[in-house]
Amino acid sequence: GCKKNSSSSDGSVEITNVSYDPTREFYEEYNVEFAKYWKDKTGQEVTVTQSHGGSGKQARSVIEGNEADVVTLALAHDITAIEEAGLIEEGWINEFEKNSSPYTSTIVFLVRKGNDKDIKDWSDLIKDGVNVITPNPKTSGGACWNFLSAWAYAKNQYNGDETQIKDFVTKLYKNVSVLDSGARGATTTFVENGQGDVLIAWENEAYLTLDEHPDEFEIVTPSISILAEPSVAIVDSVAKKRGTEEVAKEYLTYLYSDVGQRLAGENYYRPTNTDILKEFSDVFNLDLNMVSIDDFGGWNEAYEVYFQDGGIFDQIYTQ
Amino acid sequence: MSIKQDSVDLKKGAKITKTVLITVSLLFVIIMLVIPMLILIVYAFKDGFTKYIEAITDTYTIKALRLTIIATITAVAINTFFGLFAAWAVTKFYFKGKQLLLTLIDIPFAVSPVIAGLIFILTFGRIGWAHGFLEAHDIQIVFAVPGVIIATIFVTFPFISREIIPVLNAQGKDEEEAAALMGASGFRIFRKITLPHMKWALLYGIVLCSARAMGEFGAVSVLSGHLRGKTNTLPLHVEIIYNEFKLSAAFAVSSILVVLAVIILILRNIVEYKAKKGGR
Amino acid sequence: MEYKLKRIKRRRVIPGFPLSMGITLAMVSMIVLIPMASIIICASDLSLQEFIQIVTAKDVVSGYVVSFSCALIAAIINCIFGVILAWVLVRYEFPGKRFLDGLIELPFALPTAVAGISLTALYSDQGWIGGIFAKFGIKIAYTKVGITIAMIFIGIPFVVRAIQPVLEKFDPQYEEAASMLGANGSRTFFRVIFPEILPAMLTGFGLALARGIGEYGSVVFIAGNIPYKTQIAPLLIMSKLEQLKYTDATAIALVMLVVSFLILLLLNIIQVHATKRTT
Amino acid sequence: MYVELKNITKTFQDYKASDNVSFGIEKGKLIGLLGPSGSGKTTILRMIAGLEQPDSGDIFINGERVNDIPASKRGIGFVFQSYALFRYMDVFDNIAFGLEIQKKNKKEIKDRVLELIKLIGLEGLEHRYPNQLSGGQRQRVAFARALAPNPQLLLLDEPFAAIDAKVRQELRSWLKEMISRVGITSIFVTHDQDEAIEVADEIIITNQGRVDQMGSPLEIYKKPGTPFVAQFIGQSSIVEDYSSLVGFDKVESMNQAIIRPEFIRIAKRGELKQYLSAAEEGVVESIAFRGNNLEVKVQVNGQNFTATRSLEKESIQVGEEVDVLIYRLYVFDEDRTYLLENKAMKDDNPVFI
Amino acid sequence: MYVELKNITKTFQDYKASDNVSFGIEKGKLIGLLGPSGSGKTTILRMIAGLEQPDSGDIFINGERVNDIPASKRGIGFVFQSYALFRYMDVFDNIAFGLEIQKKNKKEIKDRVLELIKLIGLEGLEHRYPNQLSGGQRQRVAFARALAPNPQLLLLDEPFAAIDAKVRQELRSWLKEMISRVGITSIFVTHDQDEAIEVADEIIITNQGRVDQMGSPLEIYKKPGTPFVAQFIGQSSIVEDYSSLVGFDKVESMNQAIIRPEFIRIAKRGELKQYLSAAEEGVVESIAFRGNNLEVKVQVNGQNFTATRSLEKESIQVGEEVDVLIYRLYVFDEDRTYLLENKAMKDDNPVFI
Ligand SMILES: Nc1ncnc2c1ncn2[C@@H]1O[C@H](COP(=O)(O)OP(=O)(O)OP(=O)(O)O)[C@@H](O)[C@H]1O
Ligand SMILES: Nc1ncnc2c1ncn2[C@@H]1O[C@H](COP(=O)(O)OP(=O)(O)OP(=O)(O)O)[C@@H](O)[C@H]1O
Ligand SMILES: [Mg+2]
Ligand SMILES: [Mg+2]
Ligand SMILES: O=S(=O)([O-])[O-]
Repeated sequence: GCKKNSSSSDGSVEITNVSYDPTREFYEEYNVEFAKYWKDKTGQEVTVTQSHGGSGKQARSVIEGNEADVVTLALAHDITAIEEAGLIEEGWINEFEKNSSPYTSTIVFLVRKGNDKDIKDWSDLIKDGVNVITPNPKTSGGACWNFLSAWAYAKNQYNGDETQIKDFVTKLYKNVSVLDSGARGATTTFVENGQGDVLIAWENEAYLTLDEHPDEFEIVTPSISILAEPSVAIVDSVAKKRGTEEVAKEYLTYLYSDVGQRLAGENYYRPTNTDILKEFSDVFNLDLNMVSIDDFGGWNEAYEVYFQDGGIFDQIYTQ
Repeated sequence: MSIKQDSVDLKKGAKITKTVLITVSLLFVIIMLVIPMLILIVYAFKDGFTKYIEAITDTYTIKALRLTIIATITAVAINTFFGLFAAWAVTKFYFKGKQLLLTLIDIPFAVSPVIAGLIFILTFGRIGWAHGFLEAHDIQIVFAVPGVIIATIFVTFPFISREIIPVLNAQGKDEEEAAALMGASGFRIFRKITLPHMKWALLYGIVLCSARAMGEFGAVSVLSGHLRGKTNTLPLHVEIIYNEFKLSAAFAVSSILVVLAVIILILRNIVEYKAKKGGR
Repeated sequence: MEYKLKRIKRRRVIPGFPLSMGITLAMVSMIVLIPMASIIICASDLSLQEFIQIVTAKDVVSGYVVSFSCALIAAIINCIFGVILAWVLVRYEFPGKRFLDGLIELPFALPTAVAGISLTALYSDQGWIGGIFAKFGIKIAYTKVGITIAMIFIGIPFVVRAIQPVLEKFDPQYEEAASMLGANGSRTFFRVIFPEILPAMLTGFGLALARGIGEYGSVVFIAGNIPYKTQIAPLLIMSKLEQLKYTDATAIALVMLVVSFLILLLLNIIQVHATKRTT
Repeated sequence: MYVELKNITKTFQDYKASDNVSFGIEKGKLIGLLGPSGSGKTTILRMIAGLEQPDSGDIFINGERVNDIPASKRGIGFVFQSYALFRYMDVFDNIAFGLEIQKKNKKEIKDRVLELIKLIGLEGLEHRYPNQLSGGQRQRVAFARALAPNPQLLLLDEPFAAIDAKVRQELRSWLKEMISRVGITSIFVTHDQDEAIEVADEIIITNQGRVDQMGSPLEIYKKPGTPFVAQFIGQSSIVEDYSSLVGFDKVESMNQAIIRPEFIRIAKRGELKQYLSAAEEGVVESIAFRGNNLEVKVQVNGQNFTATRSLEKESIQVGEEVDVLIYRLYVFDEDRTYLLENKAMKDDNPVFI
Repeated sequence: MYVELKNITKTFQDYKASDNVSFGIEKGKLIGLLGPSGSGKTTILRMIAGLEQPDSGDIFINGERVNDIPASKRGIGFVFQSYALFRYMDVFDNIAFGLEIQKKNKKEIKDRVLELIKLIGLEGLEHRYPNQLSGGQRQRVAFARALAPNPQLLLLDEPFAAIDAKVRQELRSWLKEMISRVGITSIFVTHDQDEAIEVADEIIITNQGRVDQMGSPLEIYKKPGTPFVAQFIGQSSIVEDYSSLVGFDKVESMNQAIIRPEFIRIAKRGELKQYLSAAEEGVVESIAFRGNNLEVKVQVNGQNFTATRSLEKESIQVGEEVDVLIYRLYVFDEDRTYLLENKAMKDDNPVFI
């Protein structure tokens, strides 16, 4: 138990960024860039300690005492949970631009090369004999986005008829053979262990897989998907205690800089800066029809309705 | 003549039983234990030897290895300390509630690693009842190295005492009584009489305890916070690189653990061999 | 009065009782009891009704059932192979025996996550073994069979190491006595040897069972985690935690703890009984 | 009295292992604690040693009350039933252990240990480990180890139990001689009456946690104080209807009698020159060779008696009619015994040839 | 011959546990295999049972060579030294075990077991477990269990070793009686000469893997075939210089002699009415009470002899001068013994009072 004052006199500072699974590669590069930037600006060495895991689990560890200066999680809901625990000040969502989401992503399908089952859209996922891999929304933030995308598609398809939508989603999850606890686990199950015909995945995750295993998989973009907005925030109480507020704030702000935005794009996250997004138009399908979390009444309501114990997700399994 | 035949058949029967049982054992061990290990090695070298070396000499890997070794050594030291005193108390004295105490010592054997992690979060975490005190003294336990060590101690808690207690029980306490009667101090009795008797069991316990401590995943995972280069033990690091799609690197790092495990198991065999020879 | 006091301060011949007992109790309290008490403290926020409601929720019960039934089957299989392995290791000489003996503890030493990953790779329908079974339409990984296999993997050392010393100590006179009475090998085994190793086997069985029920790392990879089918109880605890429902998680954990504790207690009682009968 | 126990009581759970035990032992004596298994012998010994605390009562050694003196300070040597030799020390170190604790110097220790090793006749074996010794040798080492620190009192718990019959015989004489040579007050426990009789100066007989009798072997043999002692010591058979025998009248309240082989003389017809009227007539039931004499079973009026007959005498046959002269017997009730002499032998006028 | 061993040899590692052992046993006899520890008794028994294979030689039971018949098919009952009662079966099940294997029906089994339980006198204890029985009771159960399948031959390895002294005495007679009642050919092992003498019809004496002598107890006692037997059987002391004793001349090549207590008569001065010229003068060295007589050690011309004296005779004191009459002694060389009578007793003219 030694006193932790992170900005020490010798001109170095240390911050901890607790993030979620698919952002590893991105932050690994970003931290290097930011350290350069910070050194130039202040002359101080900054070391960023990374932590990755399922988004919900990561939020929990912060609530339980994992001393993160900043959190960069999969969904606003997880950060709200930290806020409710009193570690982040209210109004964090407006602290940075674009709802504190420096980059976004969406949900796509990853299928095996040749697309034998001829999967083009959500409706193909409920066909008999199609084996779907997606993680469990109760333990994975990414999985929530997956679920909501499917829901959005069905809502559009059945004109909001609740029973039919539910029926659709139920059928879809009946086709799920492995419900991993995290997004990465699901990817491994699909890619390495060869389970399933289609993986519902983060867009960035899908591209990463293509990089790692060229010529083995294809990406299929559905007709409707969701705008996934991973959020970032300063954990005020921790940063205050450790005297890192300034660097933490700068760390997140710099994500919006051109450097940060480009880096996000290179890692297959959609930059929120529209100019830079356009630079990546050959990568991303910019015409994709995307709903947003606001269409579900915001995260708090969506979580309550769909994922809380006894919520719709539970119901489709108890039917 | 028919009698002779009979006896030959019987011997043949015993031989067949022997062959069948040995075959079954070998198959079981190969399928359940050897092949999983083999697969690990195969995957580890899938990307070639240089990649392998790269993976195991990565700074984070080395840091994780260091933490693992620190946690293991601390856990072994503390559990040995505990095991010796507990074994002494339990085997050399009669007292009420001995059975209950033994059961309590055994609890970590039966507790799910997830729960093992959870209990420390609930105790020392921000939501735990001891948090106020820790906060006031600026002590960080969970999501820091102490937490990793405590969790490791917990899951390996019974290993050493459980190895020594039966040996001391079988020995009885006559020799200690004889020595005490001559006025020997507790420490002297322990060093000269009890320790030589249980040293092989103790070593065996230490070996098992280190094996288990090095491999602990579930409990540590719950309270480590996965801080790269800080609270990641080797098994956690394996999970992380596995999740980074570096399958082969993950298995390469796992192979360090396998090598350590194999070294430990070889040690175990040596210990056992010596014990049998020395015990007579 | 003075006399009474003296009697209470009972002298023990071998020195070191207060010290060793003190240290033992202090450490058991610090490392086991107090942290475990946190579970109860946390769960005590719940009323009995709420508690019952949580631990009897359909998905929770199904989690228990999956964990328990798989662990039970795994423990039973481990008993069968554990007895065979212990027997082979004690009674026969053959090349590679020391190697075989040394391997038994491998599951202790291998990190559970690594084990889980390897087993999944091995038993998925693309894997070396899973592939063979897949040809016959049998799925292993992501089914209860897979969960059971992972539990067999982690439980086997408990059973073998419990039985081995008993068999080693077993006086061959009992077998000779049976054979003098005309009994053949299998009869001697089942009627004479088996009852002798039964208590040890039950100990191993109990430990393997308790470990299996609680196992997370090696199982979670190979389990399909489909609610009501392949979702294990520890995963449910995890999932409650993700939702920050600590009381729910602790309630479920408490039930598992009590079960584990009861299993251990039962084992200790069986042991005490068995030693009573034989000494 | 060198060692004295006063009203010692000790209960294990609900079992009274010592029930108001009192006795005193003189300095320099070798005492045998004799009793059947479970009669509380070990418990008494362990309480004297301080290995067990009595529930009530006092123990005095050399006039001092030692109840509150810890075992290690009582200056007592103890030889355990299973010897409890330190397995991981050789003979020398075992014997030296007690001396090292007394912080004697190296030279002194060595001299004393070698002297003891010589005394027990194990020269040359000082660097053997206990498991390389025979039972008898181990016993000797245990004895030497207990003696090394010059205790004032030596306690031995079944010192011969773990040794085989032939060797046991030798060790008994050896131990008796050793103890008398060293001149140390000693108490040893045994459940074997022959052993107690052979070795001890005085015997204390325990029975169900109580002390039934204390006295010299001959005293106890000749005047057993309780029916239990009468039966426990010596070979004996019970006579249900002693008053039907010639020369013995019924004693008030004493319904049974005990008879020993040496109380009976079996004589060929015509062999008996005296006391003929005091003898009964009997038929030989069986004859067995017993080491250096014959054991003869005879039936007299439907009751069976066992007697011995010397090999040197004229042989008798099974079925032969013989004269059976009973010299005496013990009659007893619940807790007393009396020796009854054959009255008819006194009445009968001796006839000399 | 019912059981016959011909030139049996058995080596463990490099140790000859049986060295060219041959003997034959008649049907219905109770044979004692007697010898010191490690002399190969158990090995012989186990080879007969089939639990051990001889390296060479033949074993015949009832005329049939059984070397290749497995233990379970030889129809032999075996009582193990530590009984090896099945700990998890009660008395009834232990005894029934062998019958169940023979696939007898329930009723038959029950009848036979109850009959045996009655025979061994354990009625009412049939549902006790072995650990709830005393040593003697366990021995009886082991005996009944071995007898249950009606074996043709019963082997017992040290049947009394685990039982305490008092009970052992009783069990010996009990077992002898049982075996003669059942009429089964039996061999039992013991290292206790008293036990062999008391129980066996015939004794086989083993020594270092060889059979030294076989014969009835009395024969062996009276005519020991080898020096080993002479020393092993009966209590004896060695006389270095026997030719210096009155009445004994030096026999060619025989340098030492063995003497037994009953070969010696110790008489108070004036007590000896006969053979005075054949007696030596001696001094009483020590007197010890030995159960039912006194053991007296006397010194004669610098040599020590042990003799016994009846309690009924007039008492003598340590230091008293006595007459010592030696009736006879055994002289021996490497492998022969001869009985030598006191010549002077023949020469001396008897004097009757
Ligand atoms: N520590 C103990 N706890 C409970 N009961 C005991 C204990 N020690 C002795 N006893 C009981 O006290 C009684 C007397 O025991 P003790 O050992 O003194 O008998 P003993 O005469 O030495 O018998 P043995 O000849 O069998 O050694 C026995 O019934 C025994 O079971
Ligand atoms: N399985 C074995 N392996 C090696 N040596 C053995 C074995 N069994 C017996 N021996 C040796 O053979 C010799 C004879 O042994 P055996 O058991 O027949 O003696 P015994 O006369 O029965 O002795 P005891 O009275 O001690 O039981 C001993 O020296 C013993 O050490
Ligand atoms: Mg005792
Ligand atoms: Mg033997
Ligand atoms: O990292 S996830 O929360 O998307 O599993």
